Amino acid sequence: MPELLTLLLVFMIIAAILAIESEDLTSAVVSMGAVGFGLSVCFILLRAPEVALAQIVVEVVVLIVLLRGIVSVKPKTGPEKPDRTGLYLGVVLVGLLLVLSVYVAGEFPQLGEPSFARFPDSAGETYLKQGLALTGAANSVAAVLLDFRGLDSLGEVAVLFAALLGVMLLVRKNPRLEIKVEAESGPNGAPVEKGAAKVSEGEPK
Amino acid sequence: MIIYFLILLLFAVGLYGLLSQRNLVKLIISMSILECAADLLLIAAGWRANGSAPVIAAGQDAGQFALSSVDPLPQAMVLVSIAIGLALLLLLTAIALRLYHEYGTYDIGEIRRLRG
Amino acid sequence: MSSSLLPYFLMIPAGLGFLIPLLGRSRIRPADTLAALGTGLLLALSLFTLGKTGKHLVGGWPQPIGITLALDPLSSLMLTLIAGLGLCASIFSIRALDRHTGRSHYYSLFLLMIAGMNGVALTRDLFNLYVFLELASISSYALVAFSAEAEDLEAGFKYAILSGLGSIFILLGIAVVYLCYGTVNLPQLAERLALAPAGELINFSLILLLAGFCIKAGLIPFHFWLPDAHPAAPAPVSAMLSGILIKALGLYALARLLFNVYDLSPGLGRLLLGLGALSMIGGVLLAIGQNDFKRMLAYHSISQIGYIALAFGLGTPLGIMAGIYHLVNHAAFKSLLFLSAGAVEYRTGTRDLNELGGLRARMPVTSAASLVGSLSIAGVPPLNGFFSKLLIIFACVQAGRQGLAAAAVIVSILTLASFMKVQRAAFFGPLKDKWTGLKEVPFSMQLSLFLLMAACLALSLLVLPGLREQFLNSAQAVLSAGIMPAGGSR
Amino acid sequence: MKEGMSLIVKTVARWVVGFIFLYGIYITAEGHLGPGGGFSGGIILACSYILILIAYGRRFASRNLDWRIARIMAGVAALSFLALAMLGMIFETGGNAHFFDNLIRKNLPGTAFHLFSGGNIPLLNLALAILVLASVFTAFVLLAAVRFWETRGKKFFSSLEDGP
Repeated sequence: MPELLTLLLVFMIIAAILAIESEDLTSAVVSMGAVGFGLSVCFILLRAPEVALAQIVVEVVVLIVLLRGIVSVKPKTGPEKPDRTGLYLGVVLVGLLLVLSVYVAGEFPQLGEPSFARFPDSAGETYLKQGLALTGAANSVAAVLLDFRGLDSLGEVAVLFAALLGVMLLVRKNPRLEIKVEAESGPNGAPVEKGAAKVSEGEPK
Repeated sequence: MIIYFLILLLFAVGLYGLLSQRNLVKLIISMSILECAADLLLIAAGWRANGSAPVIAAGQDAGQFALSSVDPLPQAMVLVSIAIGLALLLLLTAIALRLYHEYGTYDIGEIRRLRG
Repeated sequence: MSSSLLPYFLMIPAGLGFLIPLLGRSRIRPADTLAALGTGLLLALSLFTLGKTGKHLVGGWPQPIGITLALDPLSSLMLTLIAGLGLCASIFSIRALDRHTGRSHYYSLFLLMIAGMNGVALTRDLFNLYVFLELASISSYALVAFSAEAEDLEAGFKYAILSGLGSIFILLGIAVVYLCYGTVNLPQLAERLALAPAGELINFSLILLLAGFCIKAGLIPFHFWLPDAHPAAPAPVSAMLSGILIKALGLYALARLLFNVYDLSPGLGRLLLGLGALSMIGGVLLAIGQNDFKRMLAYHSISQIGYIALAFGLGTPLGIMAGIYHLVNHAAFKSLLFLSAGAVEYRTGTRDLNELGGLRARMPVTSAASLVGSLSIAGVPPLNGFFSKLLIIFACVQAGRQGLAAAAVIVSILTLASFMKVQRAAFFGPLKDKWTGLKEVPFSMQLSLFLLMAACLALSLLVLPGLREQFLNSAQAVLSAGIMPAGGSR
Repeated sequence: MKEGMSLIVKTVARWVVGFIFLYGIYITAEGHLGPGGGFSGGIILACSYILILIAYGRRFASRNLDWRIARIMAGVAALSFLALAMLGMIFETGGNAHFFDNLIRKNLPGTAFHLFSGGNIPLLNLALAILVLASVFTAFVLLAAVRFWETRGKKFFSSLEDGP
């Protein structure tokens, strides 16, 4: 089992590198999808079918949104010069993180011995032992998500709602009620927001 | 052990992408890779070797189930974090699209007017 | 105490946030009214709970199983600040958004942001803290880009990416914590941390959490998003961001973790001290050269956050108390300054200090507000900023760090110089011809400026012994009491 | 009829979409009994709408699937999620009043492993599913429509500029 997981992780890392380094945006997005699907398979191997399902459907939606929304606008990135400072900062930070993780690697607990089993009176044990009796839900994850830790789900609902509101705010065509004067065009001759609000008067009541 | 290290490596790849790339879409992709790594670490923390999924079957003894199942708590947390990741991605996509319409490019180097 | 009151701090803003987009447009402008009423109600509730303690078991589940909301003097102080600033900002928004569309969505996001911050202030669960932190952050990303113009979108994207990186660090930190200790309940985690042998993994998780919260707080090596995000946001939002968001999500959460869970070690204290001193000095140096009013204020936010982090890093009771006091004061005067900058922008349409001049003659209230804020942030005696800075300097001296005390004095003088420049450039001096037709801002904006000015004056009373013991010392006791008690009442 | 994709895609989509929809409902409704739940179910439901949208083109979709209604649905679902969570605060008093109290289960326990068990967990799942369906669908429609920003008339985006 850990061997399979290792293989999958190596696959995911390669896909991630491809997603980040590929010149073509479409293949970058598809490689990202590969990472997501690999993750979903990892979840299945780690006995988390519910999370695997959520991950796979989210990955599908993300792929569709990115491909339909972003990549269809402009299929290719131009020849990019890498951002020097960012590159160095990235290399330094990544190096730091890797050094740190090598440093602490010896202390990571054994894979397959869940942390809740190592400590007495952990919450996870209670969820498993009494989840059905206390909440009536056979699926412990649903019991945790919506009953024991329902506040997390409220936060989740609010976050999704906030994201929806944010998307609606950001794609509105006329953010201001005034008549705009300047009509400049952006670089590459892309049209910049042409008919900005011909609402007759600037002052609403 | 090697698994945890590889997860951190995946995280490092995402971090590298986030800091070195200048394309808005690549930044969004890096963000989502970072989230993948964090989620996987959480799920791995709750895995029990040869464990079962945390769904009790009819007639199964609860005590027996608690000894053989994986931890449901990280799974619940990862579900929430997946939802949050989706929300963040939708918002970032909306901003990136609008930026494309303003500047005609996804390259942050070309559109950067503000400098912190 | 009345612990069943606590969920209302989440229910009221979240419920109104969900409700407002459903309402139509009518003469009474339901969005504005409901937002002001809701934040007013929250303020009343939080004033009622000020200084009290209580606990609410969500779902009725005992401590490690369910999520606990807990009130102590520190979190009630944060709740009061959030609600107070929320009220002022929502009153200010009524007219400040005159020229924008999408008002109801704005108010809804604003209330969801408040709900998120309230959740962060109340929760006793690490993962729940992350969820509410993300709620507040995601709402604020959308609010920063609210005007949806090129620069705002760019600032919003930058903010979302960098702050999102902070959130991911926090999530990874939580994952490492869970991997080692099998719990996300803060009291239980504190207990297990105290029992477990000190290892490198604790430090690893701590580094991740520290990096994440420092990004949220905008401390200096992690500050890149802040000077872009604050000017881009509408004035009430930047007042909220600078006044409370970076503190509730950054410093408050960090202080909670460091003091009450990880039991602040001297090394950690030094790290916080160093970050604080760096931000304090660097922020003010970066601020001096700025000509954009709000951008300059944003850099000053970094500097003042540095003061607070420095005071917390001292770790002494006096230091913590001074830090909390400065946190409260900074919320009042920085949001006053941002709102007056917003008022100037509302009438003149510009934030460039070189274009302004002599506004005092035409906008007396705004200019008085900005003067009060400037004197307060610079630490001029009768105002609140003076007392908290003085306490911070005392604390530095008491802890045997005279160098830092001197640095704090010098930064204070530089702040004064910087704000004198603003006053001279924008409000005093001859009135430019361009601005002769200018009028004072509408009444609702004046009202919130008045409220905050009164707060700036009144908060200096907190230094009096009786009030100090009731509000500040009790809040400081929460942090200096060390790790939080586990278990708890059922 | 040049809208959307080819006839084959449309036909297949018409057949498949019902199954996807049913599967989404199944995943949502059985969320407390097996792997699944409101979030996954909601996204599957949203996917069925997105499939129609992609296969039949935006004109058909804007006639038959109005995202403005979806937006209201999202608000109502979020409110009802909160209302379900508040039940315990409203109908219990004193020390018994708990946020997220599973009041329905206390009064109607149901039988374990049946659909009617778990009290308000299935109801919360349903509200979550509707919210996710509505918000993902709306966000997708809007994000995909930004491409037609210049050509698409005022009508489509104007309702975003204030409340419905």
